[in-house]
Formats: sequence, structure tokens, C-alpha cells
Amino acid sequence: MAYKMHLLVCGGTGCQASESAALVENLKKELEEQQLDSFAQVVMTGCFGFCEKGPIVKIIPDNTFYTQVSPENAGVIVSEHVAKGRRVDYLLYKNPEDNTPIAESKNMNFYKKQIRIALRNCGIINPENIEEYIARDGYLALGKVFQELGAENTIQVLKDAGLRGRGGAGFPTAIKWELTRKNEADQKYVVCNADEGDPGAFMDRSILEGDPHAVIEAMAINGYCVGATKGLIYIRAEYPLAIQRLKIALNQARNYGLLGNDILGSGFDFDIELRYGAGAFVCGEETALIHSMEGFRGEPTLKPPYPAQSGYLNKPTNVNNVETLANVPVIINKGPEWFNQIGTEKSKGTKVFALAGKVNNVGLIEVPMGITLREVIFEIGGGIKNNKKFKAVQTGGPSGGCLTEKDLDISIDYENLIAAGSMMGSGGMIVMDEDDCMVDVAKYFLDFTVEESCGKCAPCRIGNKRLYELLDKITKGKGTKQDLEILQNLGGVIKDTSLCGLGQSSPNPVLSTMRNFEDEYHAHVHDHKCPSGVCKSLMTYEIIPDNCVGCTACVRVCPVGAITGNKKEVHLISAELCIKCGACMERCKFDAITVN
Amino acid sequence: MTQDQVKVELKESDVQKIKTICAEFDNNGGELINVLHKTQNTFGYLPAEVQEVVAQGLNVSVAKVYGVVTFYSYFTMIPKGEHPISLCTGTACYVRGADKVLDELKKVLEIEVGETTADGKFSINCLRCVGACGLAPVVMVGDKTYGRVAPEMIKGILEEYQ
Amino acid sequence: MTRVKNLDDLRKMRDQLQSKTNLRDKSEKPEDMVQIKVAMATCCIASGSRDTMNFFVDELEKRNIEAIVTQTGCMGYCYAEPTVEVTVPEKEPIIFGNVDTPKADEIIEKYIKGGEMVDGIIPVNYQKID
Amino acid sequence: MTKIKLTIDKKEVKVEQGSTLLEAAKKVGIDIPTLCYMHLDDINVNHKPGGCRVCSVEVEGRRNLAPACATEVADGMVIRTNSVRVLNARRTVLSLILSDHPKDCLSCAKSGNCDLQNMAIRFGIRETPYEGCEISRYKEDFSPSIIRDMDKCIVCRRCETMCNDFQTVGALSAINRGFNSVVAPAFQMDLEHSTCTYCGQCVAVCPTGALTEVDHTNKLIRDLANPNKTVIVQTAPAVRAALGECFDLKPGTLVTGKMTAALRELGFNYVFDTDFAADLTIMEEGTEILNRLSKHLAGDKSVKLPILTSCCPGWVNFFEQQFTDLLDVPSTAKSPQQMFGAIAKTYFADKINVKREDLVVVSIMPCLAKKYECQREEFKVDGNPDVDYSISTRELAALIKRANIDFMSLSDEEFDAPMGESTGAGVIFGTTGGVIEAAVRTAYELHTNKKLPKVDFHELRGMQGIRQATIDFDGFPVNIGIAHGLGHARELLEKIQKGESEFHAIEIMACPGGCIGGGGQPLHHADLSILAKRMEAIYKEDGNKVLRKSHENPSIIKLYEEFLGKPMSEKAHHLLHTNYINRSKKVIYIQ
Repeated sequence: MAYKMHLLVCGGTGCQASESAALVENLKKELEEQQLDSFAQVVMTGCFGFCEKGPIVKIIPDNTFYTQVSPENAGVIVSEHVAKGRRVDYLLYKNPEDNTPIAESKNMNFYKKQIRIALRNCGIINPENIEEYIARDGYLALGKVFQELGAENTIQVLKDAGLRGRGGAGFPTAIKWELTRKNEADQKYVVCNADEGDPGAFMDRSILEGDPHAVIEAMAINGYCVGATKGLIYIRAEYPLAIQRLKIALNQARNYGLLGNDILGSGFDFDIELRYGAGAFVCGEETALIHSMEGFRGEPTLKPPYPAQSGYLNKPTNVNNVETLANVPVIINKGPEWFNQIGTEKSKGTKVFALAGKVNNVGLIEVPMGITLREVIFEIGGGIKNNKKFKAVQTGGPSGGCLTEKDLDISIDYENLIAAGSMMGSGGMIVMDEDDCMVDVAKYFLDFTVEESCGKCAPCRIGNKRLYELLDKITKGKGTKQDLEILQNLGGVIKDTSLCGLGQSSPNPVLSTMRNFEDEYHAHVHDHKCPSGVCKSLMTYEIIPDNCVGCTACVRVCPVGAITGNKKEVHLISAELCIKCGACMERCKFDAITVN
Repeated sequence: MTQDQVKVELKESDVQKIKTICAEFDNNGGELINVLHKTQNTFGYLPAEVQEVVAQGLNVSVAKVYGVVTFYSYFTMIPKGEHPISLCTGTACYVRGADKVLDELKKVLEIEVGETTADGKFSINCLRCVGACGLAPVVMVGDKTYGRVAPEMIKGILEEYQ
Repeated sequence: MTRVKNLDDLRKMRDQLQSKTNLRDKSEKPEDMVQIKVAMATCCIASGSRDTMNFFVDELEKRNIEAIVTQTGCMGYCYAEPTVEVTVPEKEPIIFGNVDTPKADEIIEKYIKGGEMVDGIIPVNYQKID
Repeated sequence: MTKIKLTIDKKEVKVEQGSTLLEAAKKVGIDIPTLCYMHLDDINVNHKPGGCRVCSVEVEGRRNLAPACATEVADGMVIRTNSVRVLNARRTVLSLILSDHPKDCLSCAKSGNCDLQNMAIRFGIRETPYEGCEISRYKEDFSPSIIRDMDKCIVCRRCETMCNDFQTVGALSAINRGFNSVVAPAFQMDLEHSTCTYCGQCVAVCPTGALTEVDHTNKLIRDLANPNKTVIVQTAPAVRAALGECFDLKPGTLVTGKMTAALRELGFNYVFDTDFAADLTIMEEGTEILNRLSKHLAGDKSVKLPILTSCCPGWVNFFEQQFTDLLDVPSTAKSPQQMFGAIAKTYFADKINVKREDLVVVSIMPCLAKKYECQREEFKVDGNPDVDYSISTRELAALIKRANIDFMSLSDEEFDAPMGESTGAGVIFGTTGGVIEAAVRTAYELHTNKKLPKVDFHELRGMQGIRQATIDFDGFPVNIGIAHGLGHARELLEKIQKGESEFHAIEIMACPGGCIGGGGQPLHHADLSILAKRMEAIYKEDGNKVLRKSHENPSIIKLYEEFLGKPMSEKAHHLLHTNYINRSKKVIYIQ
């Protein structure tokens, strides 16, 4: 008979890093020892999204949501909750406002406004068990496409649903499929782009870890619709867990006849191979990705020709992002009307974001298009950490821009974000507070672009390097007014002339911070000050004579001998020698050292 | 890599291993990246001699193999330490102080990113987002992940491997 | 190895497998279905509450009744164990005492299916335990 | 073909579908600047990576600028090629490239002939506003043929395309990424350790001073000034068809007489012609072909066919490295340069009574691989090379200018005897198809003992990468194959490996068009129509000759009578033939 109770344990990378695998083992052991193993079942699922509070254990059917559970907590969960039905209060999530425990996730602000479509199975099913996927209508959409809809109607369904690419640019998915379908060829390919490279974004990885079959099913549908019998998943080698789960899922699907020859009696053959990325962000760009799959350096080429015309091995190729694909089976099962009710006029459905940075609730969220940034950051994200002041949010990763207080009430969709000077991107969302220096943040993103530029075109290869050098100069207090002008012009030209999306968007962090935080740039350039106190070169450590008792503690701790002074006399820091390590300030017990 | 880099002596059995890997991928040059992944998994890194055998096996030029190896940051021509340390420098980790953790690591181990300590024990490598943003900043030593790492914790973490 | 031959085959398989995981969906929206809470403290277990719970889970499924059975701590009616709280949609919760399997069967057939009252109601207001 | 209508700078243009904006603009006289773009139509090289972005233009309705070289025309497009936005973008990008480029133009080998420099002049760049670091890489200046100064590399990747796509040599690849990317051999080893054949096609297309030839002009000036040395020179046939370009003459102008005069003015003791040695080559190679052919026909299984020509050193390097199982297939005849050297330092040295070590043999070659070839150990006697060194057409031009010689005002002069006498057959060595045509002219007559009805074999000529023809040797059909470009050679070689080749003889030259397109020739700046003109000039010189068959060259006849005996004699074998060595780059491993 079926289990009466399910203990769902998050097995995403984040939670596994916090020993959720050991937790699963301990829970199983405890259940066995307390002879409850036929009553309750432990299931390792995909990501619940609430990574800030991982590892997560959710108990079904009473929906109890335990957070930050360590392997040692297995005993009490089994003996108290499973055996006796008593919730373990101290493992419950505490409402940050009044510190009261909240037992069920649906009552938490983090989950209240979320709608989970792409993540529908994450945290619910065991990704390593195809039967759990089938139980939740898995592969039904594929069957429907074969027997009821046919290729053209399926594409029409996606068109009616208004699904747009979730990888960044928001190109209508149905149109892409249609283009590939129209191009005649003896062989075509469908490719799943799982080369998620935005620093701080892990949407695709979570989907692949938590619901790999959804992607496989969608690729098979994609293959059928465009006339491709081969699928390829290009996945980052840095995602070992996702790769392992994909491999298991692919084998299961083959065993069940859901991949391979004559799938579901349709006469359609389809199979999928894995291709590994090797640490090159630019391979997220589809032409670069295709070259990489062909065994070349992942350098983009000019479009047209589009992959739909000439892609992998010069055959028509349809490239879709993981999250886009994950939406496909549900749309087919539930119909386009269901899907296009969610969202805004031009952007339908939901979007998954990796919410990170200085918010209380870091994690993976899926929200309807049209939600405001304020709702995401202050309700779902639980506001800024340590009650600091919100300063900016970067959407779209290194290609996006910084949005500020004034943008908090725009509703999130492709067009609105671009209008505001940023972009949807693949879904990274980094929140910054008053302690973050925007020049430094722009420099961080530029450092990333410089490192990840493929080097093929001059504006990106050299221009970004120069942008970085200029920003570095500014953060060292050596920038000039002319430098700001050069930054502006250079940023514009790089956007205008770069070969691929990477270069075309790389100046965005600089240009958007210059627009929104002009004062901060001026402070660095004209006053040689970093208002947030981040830029080391612009800091000066000084002793407050009134507080200094002359204990010589700082003199002794200074690694470069920059502090002078005798016992019981006020000490002095030499600005020339000081390396701004902060050791003195840490050591001083009298708050006699300040940093400006 | 310069030309005076120490030559690695490959045993005949190693050459065979590489040839077997190439054969698994039908000696198809299009599979170069998959072959390099598997070869690096086997040898830990991709010295010049290994790349030469791969080039032969797949019938592509050595220059091409080298061009690919130097393009992708995942591939390395320098052997990693016994306990490779990977530091996440994704945005989430960065805004939560990964740079300070990195400085501390470099100071304690006296090596730069991409280098290996003289005793071969540790190497430092920077990664872009391991996806454990909830735990930022994150440091991995081998397969073990350390979350919410502060610079003060570095010495303690390294001691676990002494 | 189960090879799925066609769409019907897949649907059948889905229907069979659903019982294994649908608990996870049902638990999200308990208010739409019959909710049964079985008190499951040490004393309750001693008086057979686990059998009662198992009976409810298995029988409700067999009889095709959309229901969700959860356990809860001691309800405080130790004199009438096992105790069970039954909530039929849009009705007030009712607590039954001394629910052994025959009693449980009666509750399903008469109260849940037919809406008739069954003996054994504990009429006192009690503190709900979450 | 569908015609597309578009507007460029307010001018209406109609072009064929599939044309690029660059091509369309050219039609209405708008010259959009390009830097990395290289379209070599005749040899099917179409390099448009869209990397330099110097050709950016504004397309109405498009968010960003488009690279004109790689953007296809579409109906109704409205293009601006000189708006403020475009000009600013081009200038900015060019400034960026210059910011990562050494500023030592004064002492750069490419100065005055550098595409980047020309572009900077065209854009009026007076300063580079972008400070910052420049890449710093090593300079490889010890290869026998090619100098790589990678600080000057602008990553246009033309060399990579020539080396990999056209030549299939695979010595070069882009390495690293981003700001650190550059084109280099594997492991950044020097060329000697790579699969480089020194064909020099990378040098021929490099827009900057990143790839240049090894310069021997200073050495030559010193030798010419040395009273103890007798310095003699041989000039390859392709040189006279291109040298004039360096003196602003139209491509295809023959300057044989002026060149001879200039060389004499420079102080060479004897000015000879490599064409003489080419005739000699035909005597040896033609005889070898006939021998192998008749043995083969007689059923001797030890004889392999087809026979391959061996006068191109780039090609020899190629098969010694990459087709080591075919080392016994090419003819053993040395190249004309080396035959010349071998005869000069024996027969001729004796004649003028000069000791071998006091005789300096210099060659003027359209080729960079020749610089390497003359340094090969097997072409030395007791460490003294048969040919001391080789200078390129470009170096010769520079030397003439340096020596204050007004090239244009020189009157034509003749080569010296005896090694200056040649036939039309020797001249056509300079172009693809020429060697085999010369061989056919001689082999036919030697084989059939009949006079050729006509000397011109048009079926063997042309620019197509691979050509084939069947020549009737008086009832016996001889199948001939011709390839220029090592990529095309590879195709033929792979067929031989598979036993699918039906040819009896194949001519191979490494460079596009043969020696006329060699790596040491005046730069064609991606305009291959120049090659066709040089080719015409070569055939013109052949046509003007009274003697057009090698075996009719009186000096050659005399050479055999006085010195060598007959073709393939023991002496000839010793002096004029060579053997090939497996030079594949072996993996170094120890068991």
C-alpha cells in the first residue's frame, strides 16, 4: 500500500552542500529503527528554492516545512513528528517580523506570491524516479502531441500561449520552432541550452536537478514539431549533480520507451545526447554553443545564418533554454488559455529568478510576469539583510543593468526591464544595499566580461578591458572628468559594434550605474571618496584623538608599522604607509579608529 | 605554459588510455571537448604530451587542441593540488565578501589563483557560481562545500587537510 | 522494464502511479477535501491509533473519496482514544472518540458519504492543535 | 538570380541576393574600410569573421551597427556608411586596436605596407585616448623563414584561415581567450616544432607586422662588399612577373631585363637564372617519370604511381610531416633552387676556378620556404650549403631601393652564361600547372621520339584548385593531376592513400596560383586578380622564347656532355636527387 507520510528532503546543490544527503540517510535509518519505514517514505527531491534556509524537509500530508535541518535532527523529526504527530517547533521557519514559527510554506512570505510552473515538480517529486514524474502527468503532453495535436497545432498552442524564450532575449518560442520546421534538411537537431553562466544564477540547474524529465519530454516534443530526431543537451561540466540526474533520467526514459525508436507507437524516433560545457560564459550564446558542441573554441559567429537555418553540423538547429523547455509540457496539458492568463500583455507566464545578494531570503523563486520588483525584494525576499537600506538591484547578470529605488514599482516583464535600462536576462537578481559601491559593482561585472570575452571581435576584446581599466582607475581615486566621458563613449560603441550579445550588453552595468548613480562616480572622481567605503585606495584610517588612550595595541598589530605613538599618548597613522588592512580598527577596544 | 615547461613522460599505458578514450568517441574530432573532459578526469590535467596524443587520436591538429584547451577555463595544463580549493566568485558570493576570503586564502597558502602550493597539497581556483548562493560565500575543498565562509575560518578549514 | 506502448498505456500507468504521489498535491489544498486528523501521541498509538490511521488512508482511497489523512499530537481526550477529527468541506470539524477500525468504517460510510451523524462525537470545544 | 534593391548613402543599388553590404556599396563607388575581412574568390577563401568591426555601418531600424563585410543585403534596406555614429564607432574601434599595438612603426618591417597603418592614416588618428596595458608576448625571430612578433597581432585571424582552411597545415590556431587571445602554434612553441611548412601564406595575408619574413638583405650587402667572395645570384621565374609591383608598375608587368640590370648594379659577380635549373629539373624529373611509367607498365609492382613533383619546398615539408607513408611517391629530383646550387658549387665553381667556400650562391625567390630549404643538412657539403641563402621578391625590392637604384630608368639586360640560359619550359615553373606542362613537353618528345605538334597545353593551365587532364602520348593516355594549395594537395594524397588515384603524374604547389602567389611576393592585399595577371606574364615570357622545351636548352645539353653524362646518371643522382625523411612531430613519451 501507499505510504501514509512523505518526508521530502531537498537534494539540490545548495542543500547538498549543507549535508542533505546525510540527512536523508539518517532519516531512513531512524524510520527503520523506529519501525516506521512502511508508514513513511523519505524522498530526495529537487530544489525548494528557499536556499537561504536549507536544508529543507517538508512533511506530507500535514505540509510542515522544516528549515536548516541538520543530519542530527533526523531523530527528533522521526520520533516526534512521524511517530507522534508533533511538530518540532525549533526546526520551523521563524517569521522575521515577530519571530513566531510558521509551519507551512504557503503561509510564508517567501512562497505566498510564487506561482510554480517551470518549477512545478521541484521539491515535490524524486527526480531520479520516472514513475513519480509520470504520476504527475509526465509525458502525457508528448503523447497528446503525437495522437491529438500534431506538430503544427502544437506550435500553434505555444504561439497562443505566448511563450517566450527564458534565456534572455525573450524571442517567441513558437516562431523559433516554426523556422526550424520550415527549413528542409535530411537531419535537424534540437538543443537544450543548459550552459547557465551568469554568476549568481542557478535556475536551469535547479530545474535539471529537480525535474529532468520535464526537459527531456519538452525536447522530444520540440524534436517532433521541427522534424528532428536528435537532441543535445549542452550542460556545464560544473553541474555534476544535474548531469548525474540527467543521465539517470535519460536511461529511464529510454527504458520506458519514451526515448528511442517509435516513441508511444507514434513512429517517431528521438534520442538525446549530453554535451559538456567547459567553463566559457560566451557559450550561452547559441552560435558559440553550437561551435563548442562541434569541438571548437566557443566563439560566436554572425547571425544570419540563424541556427534554424544552419546550426549544429550546418543543419537546421533549434536551441532553447532549459526553463523555456520546462514550460512546454504543462502548456500542452493545461492549454494556452491557462498559461496566457498569467503575466502581462506581452510577457506571459512566469519567470524563475535566482534572488541573491543582500536580501534576507536568498533563493530560487518563480513569480508571475508583471510582479513588481518591490514585491520580489521586500515580500518574497524578506527585505534587506540587517535592516540596511536598499540601494540597487541588478537583473540580467553581467549583461543587465542596475535598477534603483525609483524602478521598484515597475512590473517585471521583458519590455519594461529593457525600458528601465536593464534586461530580463536568464534570471539572476542581485540585490545591493547601502554598503555596496556602484563603481565597484560595475567593475566586478566588467572583470567578469573581460575574463569571459572570447576575444574574437575587437570592441569586446579590447574595449571591455579598457572599460575595466578606467573603472579601476576611478576606484583608485585617479579618474578624471575626461575618463567619465571616455567611459560613456566607449560603452556606447562597444554596445553598437560588438559581434555577439555578450559584448553588445557588457557595458550595461557601467552605463546604468553611471546613469543612476552619477553622484557616486563624481564622488570618486572629484572628491576622491568612496561614499560606501568599499574602494580601499580611497579609504583613510584615522585615529580619533579623544578616544585614543594610548594603549599601543594598534601599533603592535599593524603589519607595516604605519602607526606610531608611545604609551599613553595619542597615536598616529601614516596615510602613506597604511595598507588599509583594517587590523588596527579590529584590535582597538576604544573605538578610536575611524575609516573615511 | 612556455616552451621550457618540464616535459611530462607518458607511459605507453597512458597513451593507450587516451587512445581508448578517443576510440570511445569514434575518433571523431567533433567530440574533442568530450574527449578532453574524459582525459582530464583521468589524468587530472592536460599536459602538452596528452594533448598531442588526443590530437593524433582524433586526427585534428595539435594547435587546434591547444586552442580549445586554452579557451575553456575548465581545462587546465597545470596539475591541481591534492586538495583543490575552489572559491566561488559569483555575484552573490562577491557581494557577501568572497574577495576577502580569497585574499586570506592567497595569504595563508602563499600562492595565486591557478597555482599549486610547493608541496602539491593545495591549489586555488576561482569558479563562477556553484549555485549555492544561499550559503555565500562558498569555498569548496575537493568535493566538500563550506558555506558562509569568513576570512577567519580559512585557517581552520585548511587544518582539516593537514 | 516497462515499455510504454502508447498514450492509453501511459494514461493507465499514470492512474496507477498517481496514488503514490498525489498525497503531495492533496496536501497543498486540504480545504477542498475531507480532512481527517488522527491523534497520534504515545498514549493514542498504544490504543491503536496507527491502525485507525492506516485504515482511513487505505479505505478512503479504495472507496474513491478525496481525503487527506494527517496525524496530530494528543487532543486531550485520553479517555476516548483513539480520537479523530473529521472535517468535511464547508462543515464544522467534528471529533469522534474511540475510533477503532469498525468505527472508522462507520464514519466513512455514514458521516462522510451520507452526511448522517454517528455516535461517539465529543461535543466539547477544544483547542485545535496545529 | 533575384535582385535586391536597397539604399546606401541615399544612392539606390540593385544587387544579387546573397551579396553583402560591402559588395553592394562597392557597386556604387562607396569604399567601406575593412581590416580583418579577406575574400579570395579565386581560391574559395572567404574570411569574414566580423572581428575588427572597422566596416560597421548603420542599418535603419536595427538596434546596433552591422558589419558590412558579413551582412547580407535585404530588400528595402537603408544603409548609412558615413553617419556620425558610424564614423565615431569606427574611429573608436580603431583607436582600441591601436591601443593594444606597439607604436614602433618607424622600425617595423611592414611600415608603408601595413593595413593597420593605412587605416590609421585614413581615419586621421593623431592620438590614442585609451591608455592601458598592451599584450606582451614573445617574439619568435629564430625560425629560418618567418618572424612572428605577436605583440603586433590584431587577431584578424587571416593567417589561421590560410593555415587551416586553405593549406590544412594546422600549425596555427587562436589560443587563449579575451584580451589574451592571439594566434600561435600549439603550446606557443616556435614554428620549428609545429607542423609549419614555411609556405608563408600567413605572412602573405598578415595585415600588420605580426608575421614577416626573415630578412637576409644585410647579410647580402656584406657579402657583396667582401672582395674575397664571388657572389652569384639565381632568380626564380615568378619574381620577374611581380617585382615591378613594388615599383608601382601594373601587376603582370614583366621586368626580367630591369631586374637583371639591377642585380648587376647591386654588385653580383654573375647574374643567373633559376629557369636554367628548372630546365635541368625537367631533364631529371621527366626522365624519372618516364622510367617509372615504363617500369610500371611492364608490371613492376615495386614502382609506385603516380609520381609527384618535388620542386616546391612547402609541399615537401608538408608530406614529410603529414604523409609519411607516401615518402617514396614524389620524384627524388631536387628543386631547381637546389639543383642550381649543386651545379654552381661544382661545375661552375670549377669553371671559374673559385673554391666552394668562396662562392656565395644567393637565390631570389617568391617563396619563404626556400629560406628553410637551402638550410637543410642534406643540401650542404661539409657544412657549406649549396645555396647560401634565399631572399624574397620583397627583400630584393627593398634592397634595390636602399641602393639608390632608379629601377624604372634601367635598361634591360641579359642573364650571364652559362647558367642564365633557359627555355620557356623553365619560365612556366612559376605558375601552377607549369612544371607538369614543362615535363610533358620533354617527356613526350623523349618517349615518342616525335616532335610535339603544339607546345601549349591549355588544358593544364588555370586557377582551379584541382585540375586534371589526359595527354595523349602517341596512343598512350597519360593522366595528369594538378593541385595548388596544400588543402587541395591533401585531397589528392588521401586518394592515393586509399588507392583511388588514377593519375600517372601529379604536380603540386603549396601556394595559390603556384610560385606567383608565393609567401615572398609583393603583398596582394587580398586582391587575387593580381595573381591572374602575374600568370599571364609568365605565359607571355614563355611564348616569347625561341626555345620552349627544356631538352633543347643548349647550356643544359652542354652540361650533360661536359659534366653529368646523361639524366639519372650516377653523378646526376648524387648532385641532383635527394631523399625524403619522416619529419612528423612525434609524441615524446617514454615507455
